Amino acid sequence: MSGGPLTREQMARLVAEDIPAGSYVNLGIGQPTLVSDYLPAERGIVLHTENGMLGMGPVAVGDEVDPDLINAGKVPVTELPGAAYFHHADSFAMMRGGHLDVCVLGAFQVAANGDLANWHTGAPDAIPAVGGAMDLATGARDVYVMMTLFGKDGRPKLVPRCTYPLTGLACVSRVYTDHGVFLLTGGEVAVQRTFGITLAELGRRLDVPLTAAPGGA
Amino acid sequence: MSGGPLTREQMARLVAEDIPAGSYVNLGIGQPTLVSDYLPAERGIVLHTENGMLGMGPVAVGDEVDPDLINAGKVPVTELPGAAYFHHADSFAMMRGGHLDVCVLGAFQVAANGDLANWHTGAPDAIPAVGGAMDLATGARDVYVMMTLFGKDGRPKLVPRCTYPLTGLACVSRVYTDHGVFLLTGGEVAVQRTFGITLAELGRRLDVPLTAAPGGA
Amino acid sequence: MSRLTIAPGPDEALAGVQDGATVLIGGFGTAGQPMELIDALRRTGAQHLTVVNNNAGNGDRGLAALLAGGQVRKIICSFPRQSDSYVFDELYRAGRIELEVVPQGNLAERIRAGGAGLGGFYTPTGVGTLLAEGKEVRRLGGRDYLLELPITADLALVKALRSDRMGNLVYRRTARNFGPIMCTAAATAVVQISELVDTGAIDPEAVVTPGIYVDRVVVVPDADPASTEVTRMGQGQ
Amino acid sequence: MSRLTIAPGPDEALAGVQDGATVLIGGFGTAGQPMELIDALRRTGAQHLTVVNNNAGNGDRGLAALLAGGQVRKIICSFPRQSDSYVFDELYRAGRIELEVVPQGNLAERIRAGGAGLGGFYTPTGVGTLLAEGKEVRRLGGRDYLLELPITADLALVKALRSDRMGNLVYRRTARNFGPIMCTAAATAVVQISELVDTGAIDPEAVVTPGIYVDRVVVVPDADPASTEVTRMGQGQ
Repeated sequence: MSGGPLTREQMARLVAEDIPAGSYVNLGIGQPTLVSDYLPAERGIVLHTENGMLGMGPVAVGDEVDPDLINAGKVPVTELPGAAYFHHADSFAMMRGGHLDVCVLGAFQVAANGDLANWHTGAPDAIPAVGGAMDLATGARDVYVMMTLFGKDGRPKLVPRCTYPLTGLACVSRVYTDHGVFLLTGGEVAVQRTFGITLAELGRRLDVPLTAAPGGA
Repeated sequence: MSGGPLTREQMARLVAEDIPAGSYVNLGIGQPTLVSDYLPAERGIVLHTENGMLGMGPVAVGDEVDPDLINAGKVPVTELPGAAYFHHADSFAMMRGGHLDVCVLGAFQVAANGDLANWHTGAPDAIPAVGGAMDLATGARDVYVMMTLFGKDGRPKLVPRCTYPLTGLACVSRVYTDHGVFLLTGGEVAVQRTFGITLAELGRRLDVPLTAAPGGA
Repeated sequence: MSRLTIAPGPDEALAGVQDGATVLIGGFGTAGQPMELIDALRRTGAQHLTVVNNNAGNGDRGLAALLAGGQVRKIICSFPRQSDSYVFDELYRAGRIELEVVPQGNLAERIRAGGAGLGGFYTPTGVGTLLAEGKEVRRLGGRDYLLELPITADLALVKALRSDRMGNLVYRRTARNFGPIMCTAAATAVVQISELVDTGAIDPEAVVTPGIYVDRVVVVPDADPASTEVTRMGQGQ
Repeated sequence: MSRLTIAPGPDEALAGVQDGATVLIGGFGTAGQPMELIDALRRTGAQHLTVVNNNAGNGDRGLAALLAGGQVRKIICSFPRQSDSYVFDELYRAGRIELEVVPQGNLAERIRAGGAGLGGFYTPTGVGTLLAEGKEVRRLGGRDYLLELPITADLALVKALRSDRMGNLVYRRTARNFGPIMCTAAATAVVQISELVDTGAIDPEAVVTPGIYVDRVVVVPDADPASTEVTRMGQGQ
């Protein structure tokens, strides 16, 4: 147990440490892309971006910026040796076919059974926009979520059942949050680690039955 | 009307003359591949072979023989400028998607409605083997058949209904034979040309109602 | 497929576009976006278009300008909402444009299926979500799938790096994205290229789009710098 | 996918093959046929295999030898009958091997669907024929289609020209054929290559099979001349 809740950089580092060496990984868009800062080359992790590339390197700076080389968040990136380009149908076939070992996504809510809600707030006037979120949630072998455990309104985002529209069913296996890491298996939620909060306190603030993971919490 | 029935080389030449300039064409295997001998470069006809190539050139001779460059009949061929290679799923997507203008196939039987039988004799002890025949019959925009009009037993191969197992339904639009060229439209069989036989004689020997094509026969 | 037409300019490349056409437009963000062809499509004045693109236009140019002109009846895309998709947003909220949102991989696969002559396919993506509404769900091999139908179009507008005189194409980096599949799914595929090379100058092993899929090319030598402006902060998918 | 294993020889490359495995074997005729891997598969002694290949073996070597040894329970292919497919023919007529004949394009598409995570697809090929027996027929958009199901496998044996140390592959001419799709549809893809090159030596625009699909490679520098013997007269599809 650390001293306090994690920063998003600390969460990203934690996620990065748990990704097995040699994995093929998609980091979605936004916050999870921070994970790439903590993946040293010697671990041989290869990044996929769904707009048609394996072997994506760090964000491009200065003269490296090339408008034809962007990630799924449309941020200019770089190319590493051993990269490969392919078209969109091939890229999503790769994803849907279960060839990506891990993807890391943000979330509005994750349910105890692994259901994920991260594409739509459910607000009646919201314009729906899904991008590749459902494809990633459905396709990657392991879906890790990285999010704050509580919303700005203080309500937990790890919930018994999602109230926001779903992205994928029973797809999330690990949830990395500022207050703890949760392992989801067959409807059970095991707390692997906590940060600045006790397991008992977590149990009171979440509406989800928790167990302590073996060797954890 | 010519003097006698056509040789297969003459049939091949006739087919070649009817293929529009600039067409993408598949010549199947066996006899129809003779058609390529009568396609001069200036007509800009591009040959497809379903084992993954556009821009196929003539049969390879001598030092040109490369075991990695063969056609669908497994005969060594050559590569023309502007060729492209692709894998089998892409090759058959090209075919099935209706992108080939013409394919030329052999046949056991063609029915008046354009049904094609060319893959299976129906003999009970025959080992079924279909290859790409059904894909070609179904996928190409125009299916031309090139065959002798009568079998070795004298029975016509242009028939009211196929008795051999079908390859594709209502797919053949033209039938090139040693005795005549037939245009198939909506169940009607129009004789475009005859060779060494009169239209009346053809009418007696075939069990299919014939009309004379406008400007033909 | 007819032989390749090499059009003198984008306007000539778009000759014959009809009202009511379905148009596939390549690009993911600005990468691979055929900006000059989209502008030419706008200039045709064609109305009641259905547009298929990953997004629904950014800022005021390109697809956004086409939308602003009221030429688009319906858009099929995966991610319409972006920080600067205000043209689309306003039309949508005013009920002046129809929207079909499709998960990005299903969208790509539907376009591929259209080009490949398939009648449909079963995908696991979207099962149990709002986007499954109205779609057939089927259990196959112990897993639930949705039936998705092919997308075909009258026209595809695509940007590639280079073409030879037979229409064989190569692309550049992630600008490849939807281009190759869109070329296969349209009755007429129009491609803007940076460079036209002689037939034989492209390695047959490295051709990405074989010329059979390409009807017209037009050389647009150097893109307007503003059209290649990229977002440095990102703005969603 | 694990990181690439570079096996010292074909036998090591096939470590762990189980009885009852489904094995995709690349090649169209001898082009792209992974002869040394097939021989190594035979030497594993694995039994009750299901083999997916375009053909059913020629002559006495390679796949024919695997069949002759009684190791194959079932073969899924498009064109078993050839002038020199006597090993298969005899087994088949003796009822000692099961045969599933699939039109070549449906076979390729089923393998692609397996690799792409689809539950099935509707194809027009085969409608109204003997090969439609037992298959669902469905009318979509005014045309009849057959439902075809994906093929996945435990193992793929493929021949490519070159790999880098991440498993990115390029092929050679029509030897590409089934290789790229087979690599995507197997739990373990084993590829024999003529040459291993450093990572970075293959142009990222020209990679045909990205390394994510490749588990093991083995360098087989020069093929046995007899294995590259080609038929000059042709022998069917």
